[in-house]
Amino acid sequence: MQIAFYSLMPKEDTMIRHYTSVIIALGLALLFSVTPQLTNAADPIKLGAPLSTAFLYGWDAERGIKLAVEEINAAGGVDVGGEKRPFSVEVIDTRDLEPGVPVDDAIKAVEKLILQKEVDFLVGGPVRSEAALAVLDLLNKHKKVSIVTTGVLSPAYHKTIAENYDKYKYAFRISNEIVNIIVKEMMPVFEKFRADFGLERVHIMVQDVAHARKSGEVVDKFLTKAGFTVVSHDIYPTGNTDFAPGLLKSRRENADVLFIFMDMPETAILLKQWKSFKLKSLPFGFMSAAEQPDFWEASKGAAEYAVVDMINGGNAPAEITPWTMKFVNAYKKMWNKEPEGYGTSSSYMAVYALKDAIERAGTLESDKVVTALENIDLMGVYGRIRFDKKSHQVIPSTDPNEGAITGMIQWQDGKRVTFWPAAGAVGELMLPPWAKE
Amino acid sequence: MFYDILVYGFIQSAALILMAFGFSLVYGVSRLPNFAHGAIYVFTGFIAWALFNTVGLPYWLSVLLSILASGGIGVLIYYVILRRVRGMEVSEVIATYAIGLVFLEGLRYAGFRGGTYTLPVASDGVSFIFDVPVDHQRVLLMILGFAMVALIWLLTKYTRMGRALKGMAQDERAAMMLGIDSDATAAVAVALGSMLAGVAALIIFPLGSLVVEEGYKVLIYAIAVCVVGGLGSWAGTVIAAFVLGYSQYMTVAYGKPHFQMVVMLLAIIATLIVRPSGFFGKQKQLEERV
Amino acid sequence: MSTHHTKEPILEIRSLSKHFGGVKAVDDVSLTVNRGDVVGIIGPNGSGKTTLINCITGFLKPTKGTVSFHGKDITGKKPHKIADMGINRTFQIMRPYFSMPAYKNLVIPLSSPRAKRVGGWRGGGKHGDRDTVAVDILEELGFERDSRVPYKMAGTLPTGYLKRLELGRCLALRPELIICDEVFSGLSASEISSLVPLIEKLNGQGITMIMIEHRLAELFRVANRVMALSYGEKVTEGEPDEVINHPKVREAYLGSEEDF
Amino acid sequence: MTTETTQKRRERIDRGIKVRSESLYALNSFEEIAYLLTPRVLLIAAFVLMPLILSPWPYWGRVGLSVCILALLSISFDFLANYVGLVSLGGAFFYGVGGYMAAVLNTELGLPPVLSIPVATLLGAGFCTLALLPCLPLRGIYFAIVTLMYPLLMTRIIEAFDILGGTEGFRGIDGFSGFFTEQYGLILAMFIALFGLRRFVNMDGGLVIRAVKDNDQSVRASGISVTRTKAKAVFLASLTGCFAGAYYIHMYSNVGISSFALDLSIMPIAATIIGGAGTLVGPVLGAAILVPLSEFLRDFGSLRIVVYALVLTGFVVFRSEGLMNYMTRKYQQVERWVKI
Repeated sequence: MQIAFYSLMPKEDTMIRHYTSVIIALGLALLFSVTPQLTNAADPIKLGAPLSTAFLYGWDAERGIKLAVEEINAAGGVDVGGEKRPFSVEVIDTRDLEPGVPVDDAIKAVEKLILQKEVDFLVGGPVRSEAALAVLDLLNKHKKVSIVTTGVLSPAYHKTIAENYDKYKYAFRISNEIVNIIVKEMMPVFEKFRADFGLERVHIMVQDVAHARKSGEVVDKFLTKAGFTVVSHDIYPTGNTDFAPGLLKSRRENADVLFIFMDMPETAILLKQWKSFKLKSLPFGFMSAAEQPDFWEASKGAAEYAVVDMINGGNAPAEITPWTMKFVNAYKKMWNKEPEGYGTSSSYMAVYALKDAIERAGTLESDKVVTALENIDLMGVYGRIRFDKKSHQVIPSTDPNEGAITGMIQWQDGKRVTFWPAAGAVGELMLPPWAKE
Repeated sequence: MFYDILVYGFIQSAALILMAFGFSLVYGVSRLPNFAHGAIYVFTGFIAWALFNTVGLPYWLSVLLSILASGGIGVLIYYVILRRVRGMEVSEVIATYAIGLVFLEGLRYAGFRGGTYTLPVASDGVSFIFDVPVDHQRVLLMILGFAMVALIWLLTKYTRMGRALKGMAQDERAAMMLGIDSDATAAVAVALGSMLAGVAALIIFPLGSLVVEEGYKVLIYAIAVCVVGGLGSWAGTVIAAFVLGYSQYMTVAYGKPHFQMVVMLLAIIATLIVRPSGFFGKQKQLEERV
Repeated sequence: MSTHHTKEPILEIRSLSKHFGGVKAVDDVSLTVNRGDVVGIIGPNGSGKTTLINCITGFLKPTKGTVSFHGKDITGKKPHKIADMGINRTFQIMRPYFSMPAYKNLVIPLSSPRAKRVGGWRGGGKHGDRDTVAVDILEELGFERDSRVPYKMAGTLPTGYLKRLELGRCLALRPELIICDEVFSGLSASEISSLVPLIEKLNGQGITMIMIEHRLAELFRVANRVMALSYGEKVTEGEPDEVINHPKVREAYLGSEEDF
Repeated sequence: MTTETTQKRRERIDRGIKVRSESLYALNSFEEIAYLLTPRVLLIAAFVLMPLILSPWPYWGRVGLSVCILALLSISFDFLANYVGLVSLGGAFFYGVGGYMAAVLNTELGLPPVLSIPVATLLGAGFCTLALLPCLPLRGIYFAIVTLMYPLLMTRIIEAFDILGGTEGFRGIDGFSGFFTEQYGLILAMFIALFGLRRFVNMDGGLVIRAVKDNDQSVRASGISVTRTKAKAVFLASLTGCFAGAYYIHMYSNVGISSFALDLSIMPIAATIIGGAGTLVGPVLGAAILVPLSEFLRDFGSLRIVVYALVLTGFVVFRSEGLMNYMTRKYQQVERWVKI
């Protein structure tokens, strides 16, 4: 079998082994790529945003951050020990939401932000829990403060920070995490389903990634304890596009609630197939695709009556605090659509939290900013923003004056209606008509 | 439960036939492994979407044009890439795989991301076979799957070009001596293979949404079916599609859905180790083993 | 032609057959080869000579029948195992290693387990040794030690030299039995005339040989027994002049009288 | 009264140097020694000085390390494809197995990097050779397809069975003590692999392996088992590949299913083809060009893959011999003035 690419076999006596000068090649690559670092007068505070920009949780966080930065710079910037300095944003594509979970790319992207772009703080990502956990070591190595706002739901994140505090103290998370979401937010909604409409047979469908698999187990445990019947528990690989078998099983077991926990865009396919099979169950859970305002038209109305947990409030119109609607309208004005995924409001708040902490710390020095962030108490878009001193996890609550609250919405004729928690709710949960027969 | 498996296993097999038939045809006729098969599959889907949404052509016209486009891409791939490296087996694989990568990652970079790109369904109705709900799109899939096999079978049986394709498959040099221009025939084969990939895309994509990752998956499924069935033997491909289609559906129905891909990959590796030229294909003893 | 007193059979082939589907390439052939013999195998093209050899040396698995060496059954063993026992062959289409010079071509067989075990030619030993041993073998094959030939790339050597190189590959393994597959074919008269004494010398050193040949004149100068094959069947076996006058053999080669 | 003029003519330097066997050179002037050694010295100097030159730009220092990692993978591919005749499209399999093995050794058994890397390399190479053993008899395209599937299968198995940390993989793997130990350990290993393999392919063991590529029937007729020879060759290639994987995870103290990613199978092929197939040094050159290029494009997400896939297609389709072979030819035509 002749080897194809014209391999010149080394002939012994005719050709003496030679290597060319690698210096030329290496030198070229270096000169070509070294970007000079210009420093201007009030040099900006650089924010690095490692986001999976190809996906909802990437581009919506990017828009949230940019909206906040623009507002802050317009209002004069950040007062760092007397000197007013603007924010600047460096976004890089980490690709970590793609199937195959390229954690490696995410780490290299964050490293590029820190070493080459020389950012001062990290906001937003990386988005996939596995990548965020992997980057913790990098944050420790380069002493960079990072506030994770989107994607990372796995409880392992704040547990790891709590367990080895001095190693990973530079990492914060301003978005909610699973254990709290399920226990404090989803279970009450399940109870509401059972109380109001008598729904209690649940079919669990989760994505094959750390946080989704974990939440599937936690929900399964709590539901069975609370007397619900878990009809089936399926795990789908990232990028799976055919849910027919699962839905058929659901139809056979006549499940009442289709509990979904997926952050991949294919959730749109799941809902489309659910609609085309005319199943009697009510889709409820964490479905990234169903969070976007234009999902209704993209799925030709397949989302009707789907109940979606937006993790952080303010991503759909609600009146949690006076700032909520101000944020929703500002977002609409800048990006001419309502806030999209659940990372929008949290990214927006993260920038403000950072501004608040820098101003109180009076310096950009990481350790001081960490302590400032630990003592933050800021009335934000989705309630009162405070961090747990040990685990750096935002303190959640169902009362906006106590902590950060979520926003449960239901798709009602093309609109995302926040119906839970009571504080800030703008509508009531409706039962799909076919469920009554 | 049994009818579920019967019907949906059948649909899964038909889908596999649609995906793999183009690949098998190209390899069967011209001994060219077209590893850009998955990329053409996805690319055709996106062309149809673009024609229908951005250009605003009626859906049937954009479907037609995109299939022609996929044929054009096939011819382009043959003349620009495959003709230069023909005969060097491994270069063919690497070259076509790399150009496939360019298509797929280029689409992703161009912004075709997220799950909101969908192709309209032929009709929204649901019909019941053995009281198992099957939406019309899937019924169409089954019909077209076998229509494609029959069409290709007829084409090779009764048309001049078809016989030329078959002749090339048996013995290229003999065919060339009989005046069949091997380049033109191979180009036609690759074009036909690509069009089959396009047709498959336009039938299967409406079931879900246009996602770039589908390209990688379709390539692996096509390789699995062709390898198990015997590279280049069409009958083998159809039989293997059923074997793999049902086993795939079984793993999903009974076991965990994410074992699907493990089954396909194991099928490829096991077949290649035990019988490299496949279970149903013509035995090519010396060619496959040392 | 060396005569041998003690008839010690070393290779016995019992009703060996090889069928490819319907085609009977070799059909029920039996043959006994004694130590020191030079057995010629003749027959028109497609009479199953090479297939028979491939079955003996393990490159093909016989459909029926047995091959035993020194009484031990070696039917269907892997080719490298049979070669390791001392049955070595040359190929009809020569198979040198084109990317290496001639003397390095012989380093390969010298690195084989048999060469290391038998070691008579200082086969084992370090890197350096094998090169000098390789040049020794080339010298024995008739290439002077300091001529350019051992250092030329195998790809540039003429056919006659490559044939000798094939023999060299067998010699490097200190064989008991060499099977030559049309060693004389494709050579000029002078090349053949220089090859015959070499074969006689090798036979003189006690190496048994089986030679498939079409050039009967040269074959009969070295062979002491001949077997004729036609369409896969054994026609006859015996002294060279007996076989050549056998009617069936003449018919196989020249076609029968009725055809004229 | 003819003035005695010294005629001069141009003569190729290497004309005088070549001698019959490749390990002896007739060197009769410093100029000829310099001619022979400059390429080698330049290569070594370039890589030895690299960490020092790049220390002011830490990011490019890390990229320099990635160049060495990819160089190791490319050497492994080039050796397998062009010296053994086994074209493996699944280079990431060696890399991933080495990586996971080192991660397990480091986190579960607590072996320090200086121990976990060599042990992981050996165990990983053994595992890879055993795994590929059934595929060794396959030829050309069959071997290519089967090896393409191995890394994908490993990813799916880890993901589906949730073993080895599932999609999370291992975290908190200890890094290297000093900055320079990290850099020079890798550079040293790369040189060992490069010069070791170059030396090996001309030794008897290497010749047998190359003979298998030239004509495996003839090797078989010489009493040598082809499968065992190929297994030895695969073991050698996977040693290099596993080392790269084991070393890398200590650099980033993390391993996940992304160490079986497609990138790690395709980039070594691209580096080999661009650098010059069949020369073992070519791939190192190819890596030195490809890695900075792809890191430079990292901000643009998947454009990075598009670019190097395009470059790979171009080089394969136009059947270019690769930089190394081209430069070697040019270097041999260097001439000098010689008095007659």
